[in-house]
Amino acid sequence: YLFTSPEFMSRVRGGNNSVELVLSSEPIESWRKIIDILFVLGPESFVRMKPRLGKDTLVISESKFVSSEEQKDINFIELPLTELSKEAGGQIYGNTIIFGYICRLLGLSAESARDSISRKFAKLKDDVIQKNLVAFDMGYDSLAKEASIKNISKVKNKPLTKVMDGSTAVGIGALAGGVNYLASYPMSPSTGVMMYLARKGKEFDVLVEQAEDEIAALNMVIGAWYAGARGLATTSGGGFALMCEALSLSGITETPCVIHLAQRPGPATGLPTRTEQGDLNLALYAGHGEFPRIILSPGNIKDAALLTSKAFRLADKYQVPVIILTDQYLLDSMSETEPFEFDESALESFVVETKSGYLRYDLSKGPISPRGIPGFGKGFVKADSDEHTEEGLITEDFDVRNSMNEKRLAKKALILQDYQDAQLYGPDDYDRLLVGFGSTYGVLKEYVETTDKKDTFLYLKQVYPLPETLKKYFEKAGEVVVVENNATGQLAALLKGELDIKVDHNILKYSGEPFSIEEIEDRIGGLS
Amino acid sequence: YLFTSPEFMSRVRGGNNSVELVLSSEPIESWRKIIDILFVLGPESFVRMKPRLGKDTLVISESKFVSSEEQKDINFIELPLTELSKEAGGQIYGNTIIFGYICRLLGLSAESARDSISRKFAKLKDDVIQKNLVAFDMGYDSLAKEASIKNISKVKNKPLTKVMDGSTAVGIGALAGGVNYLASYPMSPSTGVMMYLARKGKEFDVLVEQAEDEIAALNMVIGAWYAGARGLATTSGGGFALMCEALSLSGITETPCVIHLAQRPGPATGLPTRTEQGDLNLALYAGHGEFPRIILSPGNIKDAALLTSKAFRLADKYQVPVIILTDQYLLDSMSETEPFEFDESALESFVVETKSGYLRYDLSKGPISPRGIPGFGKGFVKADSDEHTEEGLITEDFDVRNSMNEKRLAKKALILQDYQDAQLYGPDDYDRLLVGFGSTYGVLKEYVETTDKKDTFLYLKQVYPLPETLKKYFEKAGEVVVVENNATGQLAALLKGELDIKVDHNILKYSGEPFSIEEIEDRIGGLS
Amino acid sequence: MINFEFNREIDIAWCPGCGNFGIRKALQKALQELGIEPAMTVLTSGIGQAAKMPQYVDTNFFNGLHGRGLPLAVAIKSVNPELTVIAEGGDGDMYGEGGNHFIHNIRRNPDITHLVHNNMIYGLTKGQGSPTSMPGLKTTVQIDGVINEPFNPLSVALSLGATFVARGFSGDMEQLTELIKAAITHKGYALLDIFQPCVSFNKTNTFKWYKENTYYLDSDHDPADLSKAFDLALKKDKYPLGILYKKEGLETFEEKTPVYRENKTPVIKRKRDIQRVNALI
Amino acid sequence: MINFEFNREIDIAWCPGCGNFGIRKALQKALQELGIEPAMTVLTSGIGQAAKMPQYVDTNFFNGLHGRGLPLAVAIKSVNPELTVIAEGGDGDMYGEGGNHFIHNIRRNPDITHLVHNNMIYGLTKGQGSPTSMPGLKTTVQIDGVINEPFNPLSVALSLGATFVARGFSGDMEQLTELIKAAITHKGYALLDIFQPCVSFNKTNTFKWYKENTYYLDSDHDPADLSKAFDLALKKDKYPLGILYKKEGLETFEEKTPVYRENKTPVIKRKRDIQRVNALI
Ligand SMILES: Cc1ncc(C[n+]2csc(CCOP(=O)(O)OP(=O)(O)O)c2C)c(N)n1
Ligand SMILES: Cc1ncc(C[n+]2csc(CCOP(=O)(O)OP(=O)(O)O)c2C)c(N)n1
Ligand code: SF4
Ligand code: SF4
Ligand SMILES: [Mg+2]
Ligand SMILES: [Mg+2]
Repeated sequence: YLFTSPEFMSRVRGGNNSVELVLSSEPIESWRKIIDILFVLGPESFVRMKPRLGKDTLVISESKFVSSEEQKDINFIELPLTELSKEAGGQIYGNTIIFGYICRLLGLSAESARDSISRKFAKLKDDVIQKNLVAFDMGYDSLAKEASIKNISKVKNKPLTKVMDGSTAVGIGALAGGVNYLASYPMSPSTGVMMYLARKGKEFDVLVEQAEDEIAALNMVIGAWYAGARGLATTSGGGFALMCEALSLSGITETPCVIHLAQRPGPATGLPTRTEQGDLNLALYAGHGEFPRIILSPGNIKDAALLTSKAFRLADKYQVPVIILTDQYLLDSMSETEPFEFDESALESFVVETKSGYLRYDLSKGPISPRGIPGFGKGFVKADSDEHTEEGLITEDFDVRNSMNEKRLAKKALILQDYQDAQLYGPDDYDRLLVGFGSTYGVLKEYVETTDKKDTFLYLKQVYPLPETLKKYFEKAGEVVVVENNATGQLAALLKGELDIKVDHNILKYSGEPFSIEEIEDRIGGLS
Repeated sequence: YLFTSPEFMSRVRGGNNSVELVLSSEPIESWRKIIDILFVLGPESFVRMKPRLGKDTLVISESKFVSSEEQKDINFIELPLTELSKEAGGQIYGNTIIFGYICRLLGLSAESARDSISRKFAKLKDDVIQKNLVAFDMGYDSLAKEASIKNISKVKNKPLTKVMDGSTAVGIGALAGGVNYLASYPMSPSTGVMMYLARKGKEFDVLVEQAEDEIAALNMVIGAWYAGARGLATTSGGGFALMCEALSLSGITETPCVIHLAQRPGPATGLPTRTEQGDLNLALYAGHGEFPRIILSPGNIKDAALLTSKAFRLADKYQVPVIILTDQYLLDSMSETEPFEFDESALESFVVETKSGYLRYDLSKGPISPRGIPGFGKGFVKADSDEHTEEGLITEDFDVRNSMNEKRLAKKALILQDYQDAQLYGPDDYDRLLVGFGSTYGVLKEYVETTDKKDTFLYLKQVYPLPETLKKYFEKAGEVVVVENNATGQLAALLKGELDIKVDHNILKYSGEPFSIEEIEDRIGGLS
Repeated sequence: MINFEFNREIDIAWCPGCGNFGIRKALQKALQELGIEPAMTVLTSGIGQAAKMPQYVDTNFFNGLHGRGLPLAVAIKSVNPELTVIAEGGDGDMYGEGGNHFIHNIRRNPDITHLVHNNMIYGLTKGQGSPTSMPGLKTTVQIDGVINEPFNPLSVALSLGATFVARGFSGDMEQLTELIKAAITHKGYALLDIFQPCVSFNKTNTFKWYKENTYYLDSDHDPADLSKAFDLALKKDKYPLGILYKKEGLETFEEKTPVYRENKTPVIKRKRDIQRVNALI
Repeated sequence: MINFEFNREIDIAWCPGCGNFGIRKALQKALQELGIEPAMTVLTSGIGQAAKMPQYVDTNFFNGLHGRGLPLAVAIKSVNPELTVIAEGGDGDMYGEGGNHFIHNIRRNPDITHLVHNNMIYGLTKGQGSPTSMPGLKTTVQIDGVINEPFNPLSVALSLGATFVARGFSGDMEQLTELIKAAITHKGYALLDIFQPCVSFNKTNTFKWYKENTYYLDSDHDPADLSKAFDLALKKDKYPLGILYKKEGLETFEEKTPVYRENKTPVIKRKRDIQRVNALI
């Protein structure tokens, strides 16, 4: 099983970047700090990665990147990559050399690896393939000359899903939710979803348009929904901040919309290529005035796909904005995951054919007035950002205002009937309840599965609205620990505000890095 | 003492508009529902105002606006205004006729009233003055023919401040806070402040510029502060929603800014000319990422002036965004108020002269790094929306990130030392504590001063951040009642979240109207 | 009764004498004369006096946020090209707050009609300077008069390759009706800037002023000549009324965009095959 | 060492071979040659590769939000006209996200310099189409190629009355330095759009492409001729380098705005008299 998580600087070339690759006999979705085998490929990288060395870490590099002084205290193996690359035809072959090296290390068959190289580069010129194969051999063979690595056990598992990153999962989920329109403005780390749907656009009938700015993007998405499409806007905190007014437009006009909010550390530009869960409050309270919304917070690849598909159904059904809250760490991490499948449920349309005299904001049908679209039926669909009558015309009648406001706000109760259930991992008779949302899922799940304490993890996939029924999980707990990737404890505040939960400990991190499993172990261990 | 509150529709001419005028022997700042004397000046007005009639209400109008059927159940006096106006020279003289009528009603001297007319129209042509005086007399004399009104008592008070509306008060406060730059985009009900400062601009050295949009407005204000000015942006919910990203810019760059957020009912366009307190959450959580802010919430004319002046000082001192949260009701209401005076304290500048090698984000000085401005000293002032080093250059160093984030967030504790104290009205040994912020001040104060229950009112002038010391007021209370002009109880949620206050009752109103004193009496009365 | 007219009385919030009434009549007449189906028509707008227009025309509409009428229109048209889509609003709405959408949608060339009521003032907010206000105009905010150069929608549209650029006047129903018809029938983005007196707040650019400071382009004018059109657009002594520039044949956004290259069915009418999605996992 | 250069090593985040290096050198040289005081200079920018420029020039700067470099610059200049203010950024930053500020600040005519690195691509976000990308350019988002008409900054600036409109090329240090100097010394808003190859993401508009598709305006060109400048700005076969248009004498924003009409002291240096405020109560 494979899990990878890249870490890179906000620049196009150079800088100190790293990719973490976790291979395991169990499916795995958490980031670890301590590295088993580290390839150091450039100057200064070693200094930056030093905090992540354990006593057994094997460092593979060149003397020019790791000084002989530094080599003393570590398990160091020299791999003359610069030289080998030159031999192989240039720097770009370095990656293939490392690939060969790793294959040998893991005892994988050279043959099947060489096959996959040929397939991967099939579209390129023959000599490119040839050169890559040579490079592969160089890497593969260079290890033979070294002491072989003993403590790597090999297990055969039947493969799971394709290896994919979080962005792809969100993109696939959107397709399963019937997305046929996307308007967005590029912004890390949200752009992967836009790129994915752009690639799939023609095949799956998705109109993908790069907007002139984020304000346009969300207004376009709302316009598309109004006309019967299922639109998606993907953005990050700064772009979302610009969409606040349009979110409120979705609220009062009861035009659905789906927004993918890919978090990164703020404020403002902050750390564009790092991770954080600092925009929960923004998602909760963005937009002026009062109106209901739904916030989903997938923590793994599978949920990124499934919840995104459901987002479209929920938006359509309740005529509210739905926000899919992810972060850089989830989106850029790649892994295989247990198999899953979509059914057609998310594609169900709630649009009605209108009759002449149609009232868009009909109050006689409860909080959800059946939603028509222009050109489908004889009625006219009048959507209004002012307070409006049932027909959709401006009004200043105080009674109508009250009725409309109450109708909109009453949707919250209905939405709760469709709550995307939280999941519990760990023993049922727990002493301590760990709570997380979104991408802390991986480490927290691994932690409860490996600890010998009676610690259980409650994974919130839908952070808003929250049903009263969740309280039962907290009542059973001796102690409540909320873990989140931000500095002010936004989830803890939400739990207190919405469910009156007393949070005993709030484990926070806001450096721009995700929690590592070691850190979680340490910090939870340190509590008692 | 005079208090007036206009109520108008979102259109330029026509519609049903009304002005309420309260005259009292005590200073007064609350809106009442039941009208003593109602002038009905147009068709349909009577129907709209009907809910506001009490058994003693005197209705003065023409038969064409109030049918003889309707006249039966009320105290009706015919005033043939249409006819009289025609006589006087046209419809525009109607107002002066009514003025004359009211003067007679209140037993004011015709002489001094005629004097003030001459003064008011002094700049106009002589015959305009003449016609107005004639019109005045017509109104004054038309009452002589009717039964005189007995139950109006007359008292003489020494005058207080000039009669001014909330917008003027905010504008004057800004001047006392040293405002010398304003960039804003017009939006009701915030535009009054912009107009006021535009009028005073030349005299008081304020550069007033209408921005192309609200995004520009706040970025311009931030730029102005960076360069050493004291800038203000005035806006309403929709415009503020567009400023969310720039708010976050102020947060990370630690560039002060002051925003006047004039609330009106949302979502989206909502009810542009009505009132609400529905944007507290937005003010609290706007902007991506995490950073401190200050939110002031004046409830009367005097505080609108005083707190606005302090906003500039606080922004400069703590290098954070400061939001002055008002609403349409406060801004458009006019009254006299007890005399007050500004001292120079709000003008104190916290800008330092820089030395060569200046570090804008110097960590060695605690959370507040001395702020330089370009051109004042030998240093360079480097402001950066990315996470940055002490100098102000982009960094991705995790330790620096942590230090900078902690430095910014630590300002919250310092800000609390400057807390704008809440005020308590009513008995000290209260059973019930009523809590409000902003413009509910008037009714709640009047309520506790007139009720015979042991009810006391806690007036929050600064809603964020909130100090722990406030808890003492709540601990003494048998019951806590939060009164706010919105539908979801945003202040109640804030009190619970920040101070762990259990709110027993939350009295809400979201029709677009302010609370009337009668309604407050009823609804508080209905609780026990 | 004509189409797009209400079969009941409605309360119109404009001031008596406002130029908007004439524009409303011309719009309804143009739509009626073109035989357009109200159920297949969508008006979008932002906020302002002009932007209230959709409220007073009986058809589908989306009266959105101040400045954001165009993004709505472009999206609606692109997910269902079978609809006739008109974006309408004021000078502040469309050129001020919405300026970025204006310049970038010209580049897209969607097949929509853009009607801008240009009264050179912010009407609904009671008279502040707008992007098109003329230097010197005194307002409640521009106390000493407007100081910035007026925004020139026509020259900007031309400079970005718009293929239909015209100006009308609310005071000439007949010409305005024809211009609206021409704008609607034009394939691609069509800008019609409409001079409109605001009797309440703009005491400079009155009906009389517009009468005296405009003239009609005559048959001598070649609407295919871009350089000439640009010169005309920049004229400040007298403002030309009519079609300054028109070019046929440029592909529209809906024609160019990949989903419609080989398949003209509106995307909202296509079905998603869930099994093909499952194959991606 | 020259002014505006660091007296220590700095880490520049641009790719080797990027056109931004040339622009940086030209900017530093221009500032040095004009003898401008670093302490009295402010660079503002948004976000992007180009927008990182202020980080690499040793002076005052405000590196703000994506698209918002201009509002910062205009405000800074207007509260302290004694400063030299330059707003710098990329084509996406300044013409895309910041488009509305671009068009409306031209109208204001503040006395600032506007430098736009035009690489016809979004560099920092790894290669999506920008407003100036050419039709057909394939990117990670425009899979089948860009379909929208490119944004034309020069023609738009001209159509809104800009009085200094020029284009440079990062590959010609000498001309670029002169153009930057001319832009800085121009009184009023000066736009300098700078062609700049992005070696990582724009494989079409390469150094070679720019070389082959540009030419220098020679002394025959009359920069006072607006119509001619407009025609030049619209040229698509070969792009002219140099000053397309220049007009002297238009009042700047800082000159026109009421607070400076009678008193030239920067507003930040004036004192408020609290007693006069108290008199308002
Ligand atoms: C985001 C936002 N900013 C400001 C406003 C306030 N506002 C409403 S209409 C308007 C301007 C109206 O001017 P224009 O678009 O020219 O229309 P007119 O009323 O003149 O027809 C403004 C500033 C708003 N509703 N929303
Ligand atoms: C509000 C917001 N939207 C999007 C982004 C992401 N973003 C950063 S730079 C950039 C575009 C860069 O392109 P350009 O301005 O042309 O500069 P270049 O990198 O090409 O020099 C984008 C979209 C952002 N930082 N903020
Ligand atoms: S304010 Fe002006 S534009 Fe608005 S309705 Fe009145 S006259 Fe017309
Ligand atoms: S991505 Fe392009 S523009 Fe950015 S530094 Fe690299 S070459 Fe230059
Ligand atoms: Mg207007
Ligand atoms: Mg670029």
